[in-house]
Amino acid sequence: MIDAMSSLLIVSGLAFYLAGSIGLLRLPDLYSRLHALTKADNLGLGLLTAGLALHAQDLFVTLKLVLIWLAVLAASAASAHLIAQHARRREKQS
Amino acid sequence: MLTAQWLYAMTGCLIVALGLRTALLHAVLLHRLIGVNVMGAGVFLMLIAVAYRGPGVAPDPVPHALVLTGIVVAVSATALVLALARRLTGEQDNG
Amino acid sequence: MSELLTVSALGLMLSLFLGLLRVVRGPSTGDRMLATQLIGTAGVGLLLLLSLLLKQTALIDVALILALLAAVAAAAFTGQQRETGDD
Amino acid sequence: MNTTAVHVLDILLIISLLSLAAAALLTSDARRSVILFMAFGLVLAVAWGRLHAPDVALAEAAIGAGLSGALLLAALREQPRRALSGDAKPVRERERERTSIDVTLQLTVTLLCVAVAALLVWALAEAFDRGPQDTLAQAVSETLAASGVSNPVTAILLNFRAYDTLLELAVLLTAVLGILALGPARPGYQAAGPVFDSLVRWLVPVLILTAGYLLWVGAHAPGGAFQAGATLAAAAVVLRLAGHRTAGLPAGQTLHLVIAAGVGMFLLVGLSLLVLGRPFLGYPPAWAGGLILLIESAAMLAIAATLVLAFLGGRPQPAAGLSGEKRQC
Amino acid sequence: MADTLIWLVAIPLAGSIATLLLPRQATALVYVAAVATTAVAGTLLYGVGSQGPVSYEIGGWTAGLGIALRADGLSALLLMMSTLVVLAGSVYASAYFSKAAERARFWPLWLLLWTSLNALLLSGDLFNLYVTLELLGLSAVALASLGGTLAAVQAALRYLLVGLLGSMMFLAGVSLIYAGYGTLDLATLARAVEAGPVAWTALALMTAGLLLKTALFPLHFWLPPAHASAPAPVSAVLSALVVKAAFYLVLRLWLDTFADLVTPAAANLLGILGAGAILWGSWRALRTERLKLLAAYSTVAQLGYLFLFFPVLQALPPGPARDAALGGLVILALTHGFAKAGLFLAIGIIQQRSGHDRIRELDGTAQRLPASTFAIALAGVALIGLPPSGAFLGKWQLLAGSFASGQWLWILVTMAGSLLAAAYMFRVLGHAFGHQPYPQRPVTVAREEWPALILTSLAVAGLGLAGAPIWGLLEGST
Repeated sequence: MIDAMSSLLIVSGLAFYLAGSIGLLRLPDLYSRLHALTKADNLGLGLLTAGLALHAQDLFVTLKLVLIWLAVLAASAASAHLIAQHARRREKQS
Repeated sequence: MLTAQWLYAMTGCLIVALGLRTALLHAVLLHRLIGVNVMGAGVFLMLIAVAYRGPGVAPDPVPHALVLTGIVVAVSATALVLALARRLTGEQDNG
Repeated sequence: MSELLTVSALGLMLSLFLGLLRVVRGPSTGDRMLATQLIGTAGVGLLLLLSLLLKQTALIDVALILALLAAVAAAAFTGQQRETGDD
Repeated sequence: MNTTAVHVLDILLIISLLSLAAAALLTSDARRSVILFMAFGLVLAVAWGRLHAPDVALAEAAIGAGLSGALLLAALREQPRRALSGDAKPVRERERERTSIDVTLQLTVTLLCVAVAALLVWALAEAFDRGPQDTLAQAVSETLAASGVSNPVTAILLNFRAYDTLLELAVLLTAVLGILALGPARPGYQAAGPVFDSLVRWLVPVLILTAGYLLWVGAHAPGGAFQAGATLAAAAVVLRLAGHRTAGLPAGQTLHLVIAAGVGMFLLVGLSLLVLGRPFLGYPPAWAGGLILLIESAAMLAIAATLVLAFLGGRPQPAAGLSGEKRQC
Repeated sequence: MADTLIWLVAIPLAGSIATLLLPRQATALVYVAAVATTAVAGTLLYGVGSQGPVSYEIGGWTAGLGIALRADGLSALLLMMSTLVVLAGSVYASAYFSKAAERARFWPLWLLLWTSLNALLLSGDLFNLYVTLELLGLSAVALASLGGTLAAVQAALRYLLVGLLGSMMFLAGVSLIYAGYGTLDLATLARAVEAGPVAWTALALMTAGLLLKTALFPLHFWLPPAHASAPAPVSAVLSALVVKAAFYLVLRLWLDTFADLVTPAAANLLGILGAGAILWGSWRALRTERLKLLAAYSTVAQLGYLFLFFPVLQALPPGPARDAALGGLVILALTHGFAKAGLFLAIGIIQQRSGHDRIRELDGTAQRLPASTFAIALAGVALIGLPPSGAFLGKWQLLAGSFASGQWLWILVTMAGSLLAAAYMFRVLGHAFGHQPYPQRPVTVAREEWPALILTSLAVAGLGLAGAPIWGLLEGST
């Protein structure tokens, strides 16, 4: 049961990852890429860590997995914000 | 002989050559610095591949320790290069 | 289960690989940074899968450091962007 | 784990490594090169993990993929784009005049590099034919019990080959003294916006906690002073990026005490043992674990301070400065 | 006795930290460290002379698992030379750097450089040698950039990048050795090594890296600007000791560890590069307008002589003739160390007093700074190789060895090099002794002039007389 749950989570995480990277390649401009990517890889890693957490032997490992997810979430939120802000400033200038 | 060991070691050789070429040929300081760093990464890859003993077998820890020392030495040298370069551009701006 | 993990690792590797194309292609620095972030996230996922596959629990720590330092690198990049105002 | 799948994974990793290295080295734009080099470091960390080298992977994740990139980016921030990427037009015209010489030179150097690669492959082929050279690895695992720690890499770095690590800390000290002698730090960053601040508020404590964890875990699992020091340095780098001028570093002689702490503690322990009639750095087995942790704690602080100073690019300026926060455009 | 080895590394390193933490007492601390190290180096030299080679296993771990320090006649002699040069340089520097802030930056790095020199000469482990090479390179660059001028920083930067490239190549060689033989200990390796791709490639890579660091022609391009733009005491140590440390390693690897692999063709290649260095370096020294550049080009040339010994040693069968040639090589290296250090120190005084080092405008220096001019003249005697200098003995052995092995080319090159050296040194002295009235005092700035005088006198008189004991010490090493 746990195995099935975990497999489902991992596979759906993978799907988001792939969707994100294909979006990054195919979408026309920085903005749309930004939006596609931040959603996709955050969700992808979130599902993946959730899937792996089901296998974790102890609480400490689970904690680390959660921390990893949070770190990636925060990094991408902050950088996406700043990249977008920066790009907007450039657009205004030109 | 293990296929993985062989593959990664050969990659290390190629990366050494790539880094060496840039370090020797490129006119721009920053690129030469990155070239030396990439060359170092190639050497490290060779060492770690040599240490690999296959799945389920503990690798040789000695090259791991050597590479750790190498990484720290490389980052110190990189830092000094960048500080000198910064001083250089500062001087040129003033003079 | 192991097969599934292996296939997932391959899928993540593929995702990393696609990010690679964007890093090399650009065109703007923002694009490259975004793609580097994808490579980082995929690398984190890959390390987590490898830690199960190779039975190396320490790789979870590696993934943690990679995730934290990716945040620092993103901060360094945007901090620099803030200052110079070009790309 | 299915072998074919692993080979596919290996080959994809290798192609990524090679193409990132080539792309980072062949581009003429400095900033592009730095970002590609950071991506190269990221993939390399995964490769170390794949090759069962978690200690190295930790260091690469912290230093190679993180701090080296931050260092290079900080250097780029300050230098005008032209100076670093070197594609101003007059230079290009001058280069056209010597194209024929350049082509010969490029060809010679390229051939030389191909020769180096071929020699390396040839030599490694012989080395692998001889089979794995395990005498030293065996000696390490047989003596591990007497080393005071159970992680073999830490045992080598801080006990069997501790002298290497002592000199390596001296290398770090030399680099930081060289940097300090060159002048004051770069001007600080502007205070950041709210999004960045919320990032800082939780990232810094998490990084500090993680550094402590890595230091402690190094005795029996991958980790140790270098990885911990780099993580601690990352915390200070984030502080600096958020506008803190000194990035948490002390001033004056206290700063000197911190950067010399690693070598100093190492030497103190080594010489005390020598005076007590033991070999230099020959820890008594019962004390080895404690002494190693003591040295590693000092080393962690020194490494962190050194990396932060490298990021600052010089001695941090006291806050009362007049023009420190001036924007550089 | 074996403890001396670790003290030789520990004292300067501890001194460096002490000067960093106590900048006010720094000069006194440096004197204490320098005198203590000299005493220990003397003890080691005496011990090696009376009891033969010594070794010390750090941490008590057997060499291989751990790292061993080793000293034989060759390393003990070079160590003594470098100790005396650094001691003289320390006395000189305490007066040369007049501002306290300058000294506070200088002393810790100076002692770190000394640490790395001693550690390199004593190390018995390949990877440890890589770390000492990096320590040597970084501390040398940091010191060379202390001049602070644009030229100094630019030269230091190039020096650093070349040095890094050299160490990376060395490290690649070390990695191959570990892959093939599973050891890093030099003594173990010397027993295990056999001809084949691993050993050949490793030796080629390590040698290439070291030749870059020792600035053998045509890889010398970085040396003249770096040595000429550094502060005088730093130039002295860079030219006298730092390049020689890399040369020492080449010598160790070729004559000791990998002795069985070296073919006549390889040795001849080094000889030809050495000959190129002698002719090119001497010619550039003759043509240059600045005294410091002259001294730096002369270093390129003098290193060439040391490499001429490789084909000679390779051709001579083991026996008294080969031992004599090896002794000649060591004496030449020591003489050059003392003479070149003294020369740079003397030039530094002239540069400080007259504000420039243009050779054409040196007229009257002999009257104003007679002691420094005398030191330059003594250095000239040693660089040309006139009797009774040690260089005379060294070159004599080089000629005798070339004669015995029928390698006439080296004889011609040595003669031509000596003539060129005479020409460039007399050009300087001709200007320095140009007409100006009345000397006032023979020695004008004692703390700066005595070190230069003593070093050059050692090169001319001391080593000329110390020939026999040196040969005695070298017996049994390499």
